[in-house]
Amino acid sequence: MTVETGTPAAGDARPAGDDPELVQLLTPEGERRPNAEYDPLVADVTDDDVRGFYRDLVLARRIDTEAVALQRHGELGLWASLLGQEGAQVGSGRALRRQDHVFPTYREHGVAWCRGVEPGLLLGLFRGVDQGGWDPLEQNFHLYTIVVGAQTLHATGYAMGIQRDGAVGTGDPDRDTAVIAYFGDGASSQGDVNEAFIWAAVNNAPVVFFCQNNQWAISEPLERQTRVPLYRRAAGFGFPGVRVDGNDVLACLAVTRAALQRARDGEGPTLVEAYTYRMGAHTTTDDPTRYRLAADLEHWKLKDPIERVKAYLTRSGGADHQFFDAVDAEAERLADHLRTFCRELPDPAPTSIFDHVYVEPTPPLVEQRDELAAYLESFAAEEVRS
Amino acid sequence: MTVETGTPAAGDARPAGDDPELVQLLTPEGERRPNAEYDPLVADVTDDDVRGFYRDLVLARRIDTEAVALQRHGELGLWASLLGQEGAQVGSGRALRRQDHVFPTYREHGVAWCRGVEPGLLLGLFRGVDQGGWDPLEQNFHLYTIVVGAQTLHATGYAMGIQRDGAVGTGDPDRDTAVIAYFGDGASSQGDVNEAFIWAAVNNAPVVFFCQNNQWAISEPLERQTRVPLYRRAAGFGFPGVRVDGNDVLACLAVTRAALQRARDGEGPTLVEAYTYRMGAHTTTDDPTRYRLAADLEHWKLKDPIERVKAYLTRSGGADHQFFDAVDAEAERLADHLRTFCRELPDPAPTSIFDHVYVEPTPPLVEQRDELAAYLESFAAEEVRS
Amino acid sequence: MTTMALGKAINAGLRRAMERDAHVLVMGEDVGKLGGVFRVTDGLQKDFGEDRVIDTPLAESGIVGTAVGLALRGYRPVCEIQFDGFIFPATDQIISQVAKMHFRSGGRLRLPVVIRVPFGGGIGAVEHHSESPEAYFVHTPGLKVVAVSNPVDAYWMIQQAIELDDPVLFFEPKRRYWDKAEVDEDGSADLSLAAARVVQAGTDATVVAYGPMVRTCLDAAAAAGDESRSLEVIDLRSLSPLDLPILYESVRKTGRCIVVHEAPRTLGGGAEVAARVTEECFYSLEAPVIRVTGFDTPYPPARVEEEYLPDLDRVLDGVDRALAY
Amino acid sequence: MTTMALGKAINAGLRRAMERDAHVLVMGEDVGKLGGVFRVTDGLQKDFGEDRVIDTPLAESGIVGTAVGLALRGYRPVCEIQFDGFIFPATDQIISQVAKMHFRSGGRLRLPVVIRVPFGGGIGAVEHHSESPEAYFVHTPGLKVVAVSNPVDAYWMIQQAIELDDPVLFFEPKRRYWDKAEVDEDGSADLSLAAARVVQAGTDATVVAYGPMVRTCLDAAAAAGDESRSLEVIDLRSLSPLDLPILYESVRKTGRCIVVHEAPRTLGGGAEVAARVTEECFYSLEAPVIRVTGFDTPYPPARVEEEYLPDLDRVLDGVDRALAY
Ligand SMILES: Cc1ncc(C[n+]2csc(CCOP(=O)(O)OP(=O)(O)O)c2C)c(N)n1
Ligand SMILES: Cc1ncc(C[n+]2csc(CCOP(=O)(O)OP(=O)(O)O)c2C)c(N)n1
Ligand SMILES: [Mg+2]
Ligand SMILES: [Mg+2]
Repeated sequence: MTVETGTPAAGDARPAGDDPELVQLLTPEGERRPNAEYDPLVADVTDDDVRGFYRDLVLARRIDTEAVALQRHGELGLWASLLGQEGAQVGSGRALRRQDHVFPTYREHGVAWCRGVEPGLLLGLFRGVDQGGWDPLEQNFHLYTIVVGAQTLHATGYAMGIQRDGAVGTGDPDRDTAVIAYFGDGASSQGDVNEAFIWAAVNNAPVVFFCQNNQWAISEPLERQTRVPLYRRAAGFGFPGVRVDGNDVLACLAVTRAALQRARDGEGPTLVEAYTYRMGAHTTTDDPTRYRLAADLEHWKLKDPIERVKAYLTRSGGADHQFFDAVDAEAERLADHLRTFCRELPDPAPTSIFDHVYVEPTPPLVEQRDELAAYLESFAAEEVRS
Repeated sequence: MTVETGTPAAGDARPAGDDPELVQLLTPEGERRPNAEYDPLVADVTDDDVRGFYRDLVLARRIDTEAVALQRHGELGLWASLLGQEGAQVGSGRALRRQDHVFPTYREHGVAWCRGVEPGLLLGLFRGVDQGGWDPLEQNFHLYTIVVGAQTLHATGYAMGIQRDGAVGTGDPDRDTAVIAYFGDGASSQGDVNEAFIWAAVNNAPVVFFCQNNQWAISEPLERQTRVPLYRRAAGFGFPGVRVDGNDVLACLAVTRAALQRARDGEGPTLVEAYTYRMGAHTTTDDPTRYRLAADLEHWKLKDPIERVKAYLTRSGGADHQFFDAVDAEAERLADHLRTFCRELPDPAPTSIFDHVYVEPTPPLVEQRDELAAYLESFAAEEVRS
Repeated sequence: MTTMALGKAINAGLRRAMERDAHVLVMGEDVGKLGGVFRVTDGLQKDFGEDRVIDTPLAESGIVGTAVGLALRGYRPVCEIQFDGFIFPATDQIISQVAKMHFRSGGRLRLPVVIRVPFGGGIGAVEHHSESPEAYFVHTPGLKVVAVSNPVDAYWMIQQAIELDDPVLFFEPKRRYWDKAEVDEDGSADLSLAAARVVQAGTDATVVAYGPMVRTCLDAAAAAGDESRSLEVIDLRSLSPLDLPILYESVRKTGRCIVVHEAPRTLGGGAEVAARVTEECFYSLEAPVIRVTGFDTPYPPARVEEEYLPDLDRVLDGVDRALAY
Repeated sequence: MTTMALGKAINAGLRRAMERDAHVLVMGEDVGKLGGVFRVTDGLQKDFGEDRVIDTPLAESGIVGTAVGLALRGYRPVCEIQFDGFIFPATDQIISQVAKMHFRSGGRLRLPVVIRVPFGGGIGAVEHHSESPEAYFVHTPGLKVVAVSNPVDAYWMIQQAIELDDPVLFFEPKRRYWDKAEVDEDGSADLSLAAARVVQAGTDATVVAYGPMVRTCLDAAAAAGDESRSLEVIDLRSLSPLDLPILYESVRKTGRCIVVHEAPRTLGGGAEVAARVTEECFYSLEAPVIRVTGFDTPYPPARVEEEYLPDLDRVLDGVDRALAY
């Protein structure tokens, strides 16, 4: 029994060595590469800003490595590492305005950082003390969504709400608002994601679909989801798609800025495919040696999103040893903070199970809560007796 | 409160007056229009074949009008009319080989006809005596699927089975097999349909997605589903899409033949958008005057799929009065047959409810069946007594 | 007082809610110009515009999923699912997202989303148009589930559902859309959304129903009355949460309980009523709770649906069985 | 005899079925090289190739929907849903297509599709990874639903499920994947797929469970035995259809019934057991059927799941309540 697979209808899903369609502003060697279309979008970026991005990148990675360590020490049940994807997350995260709204997956710790979410709060879900401990309305950063793809529809609906609020296309930079929906290469196969494309296109909704194509959906390589580049999907739905070097924080900033501005201006959705690589395991329970080659990792290490910014800053004289050391030190302090924060995250009270199922507790639930409370009481009583 | 809709990202979803991308071989006036790409695909078509298509078109329409009449007379609970879509259905239906497999919606009466399904059996579902009275394995014509879009995944899975059977790309015209999935413009918005595109693309499955874009999903015009032509959707998934004049039986034949052959050759899926118009109501319970203009209908009447074949045959001398009269007479006989067949369709026995829930009846179901039987018995007994 | 059919009463209730709060939206397939296949949203788009009455693309997951986003932005979307059988593509959004958002956000987020579902059989429809999927949602914590049975409730309950900050599955008995009653639009709701109602007092047995079966059970009670059997008929109205005290009180009085629904028997709503009533009224029950329901088969072709669906006679048969114990 | 963990036993059973019939396929997310996140399909792709062990795109509706097509072409697909909480995107295909195909075709089409679902909690997972969605499918006519509790059953039941021409939802207790037992691979199944089993005989009360709760109940029975209470423990194995006679027989003997599951109480499997047992054993019951279950809340964060889930003590508490009646 053999399967006729024939020739795929179109080209490969991955960019070729020097793909002109891949937007890149900083080479892996830290060289600034001119780009007529996107240079204007980062013309305002000063060395100070780049230092800021560098700091973001390093701190995002440090949050991540610390969380992995906390998982290894049994403080977290699980962690989904962003290792390798810092450039995509910081670049897009720093493109956002205060009023923009973010719908993340479970891996957007770097975006959360850019939004100003207390990093310790990201741990709650993975420690098992809550299902998202931050207030999504405070930093306009929604809860993590684990059901792959579901959040893209929420983002699109939210964007439709923005339209109805008249907060699009007014020209007022503090009023016009965009939404960004994060998702992965694997998620691109879900019906929900494609329905989100349709809704966004038909309604011309102010939403940016930001796909971090890290080339893996757990153990499945990109080819199990698509035979052609993901950014091209957008054209078939009637809006632009663009592929950016996801390990290039500057290019991600530029491309996302452009997409968000289109959205805020009332020009509708954009799909951004940030081409990157998941350097770590899918999550801390995953064992990638079962399905991929170490050589791949080596190849991608050379494209590290942090190293290239460091090289750029060094090369341009935008930063010196002292700066890099200071960032490293800050990273260590952040790690300390995370450790403490994590260990101090309070365990939920048993009867908290019954809180917030509904806005007002229903009588049957109150009954069940009382049942549990009495039951737990009975042990306490027994313990006192014995 | 106003909604900023801005400019749609790309062109209109409908073809312009003389769209070069719309494949047309027969003009509404019945003139043969040359087409370098598709002429070879119908080079073998004789006048006899065209007369055959004419007959198919007329008989398909006659089945439909008779079914509408039967519904009006209370013999059917509902009917979904194919009026206006005969060209798309006969053109694609006649492109199929014996071994090809069809996954229809609820409106593919013309395709059923081409496959040789007893037309009377199509009425059972709408009369409420069954949920599809034909044997899908006999004519390779699956049951009607009412849940919009669901069948596209079935078709794709079936096509993957064909691949595993090695019945693709062998070069043996009796062995190589394709699947065709029918669906509508509205269905293109369903997650399932887009997932089917993904599965088909990734597996290079031998399936043709045949979208009859009749411009309406019940009351919703095409613009509520897409801002760009539907056939372009395919490219984003990595396979070709083509738009054909759905009222041109010859063009539909050519385009579908090409697509099916690609599939059988192991070249993978194709999306065919047959651009047509739903001339009737969505179903017999629908009232289209609530949402569309009579003028539209008038416009589309000029593009009637039957008239243009008649004009062609007349013009070319391929058929005369006698032929047309004979077909009309045959149509009347078919209508008679349908009427009789319909009225003779047996009502299901009450306890047939319990048949075929499982391959073997389960004990709890047998109990329920006995319960119903005994209960019905009790009435019979009472009636006898009284 | 206005004489209103049930479908029209929902329309009037929607209109009231939309007038009261500009954040109330109506969305779904064909809800605009067509006014929905049952005309429940008739005229709303004309009066409130295309931004508030939204003809959506044809995909139920998309309808509910974007409603989630709209609700997060402060809107109060009322989604229409065209027919019961087409709610299933939206299951994931309903069960994993809508039902859990308030809980998983620690109460920070609220999702005032109403999902209207015309449900049930008896209208001679083709497959997938006569389903009774309510039990799936009753089993799902975080959702409220109601079913209306008459125009007056329909008018008030749709408004109450929209006002609620919890998500509500709102089941409408499609075969009763044309049932008429007097509705006092200037009055106010006489019951909370979660309350059951004794629609007919009686002493010999308690008949529990909701949605389309309430009328059937009232008819049965009338017929039983002719044979001097006094049936108490309870309209559950809310399936989640259940208004249990009213059930317990009735069954403690009558000692017998018959629960009626169109949905398949196994794990249909009647199973929960039976389990709870037995738990709480064990010593009062003279007979086990009798379930008169659809059978455990797919919904059958229309020509045999009368045999599938509980009707007056089958309800009375259930009553007989309960009384014969 | 081979000592096998439950997960490994399913792997071995799959392997046997694939060896026996070249039309048996395995499909799902990460079932290939990775062998599934629980390694249940470990090594199968290596031995049977990529055509028979298919890493699918990431979409559950697609997995089940294409499995339908493959089954129509004569294949016998075994789909893996990676976690319980991710079955919901496939609901429409399962409920409206898989469950109904045989029925609506008048018996002409058969759909031998198995859908494997690792289910239940107790493993400290994040949200959507500890759900118990079985009741949704038990309420759906046309599906068979089974839940395995131990390696021996796992080995045989997966093979029986694959051999069956009906679609089967196959629930695997993920927290018991590492439970070990001796499996005689050369033997044969001692029970049909639809049969329940008395896993421990007893006289004072009947404890009914399935999947992960069977071991919990056996532990409870052992603890109760120490206090000289004799519990009869029944492993349902099949949730649809239920093997009712074995339940009735037991309850008629013991007069008391406790039903245990992780799923929320309202309309969880226990509701049906309670309703049926009460219908059929009304005069034998000394107490109402007691349900020891998950609460009617979304599955809570891991740090509080022990309080949510029934455990030995809560089962014994249920037994106490039944005996105290
Ligand atoms: C609906 C659904 N199915 C399956 C899963 C299990 N799962 C979690 S992450 C994942 C892979 C996601 O891949 P991708 O979208 O590329 O995102 P990445 O993890 O690479 O960031 C899978 C299959 C899930 N969370 N949700
Ligand atoms: C999943 C689902 N949702 C809703 C419906 C109700 N419905 C039946 S046909 C239809 C419109 C379909 O439009 P289209 O796909 O364009 O096909 P057409 O009827 O025009 O042939 C709708 C909304 C359905 N059958 N299935
Ligand atoms: Mg990925
Ligand atoms: Mg259409």
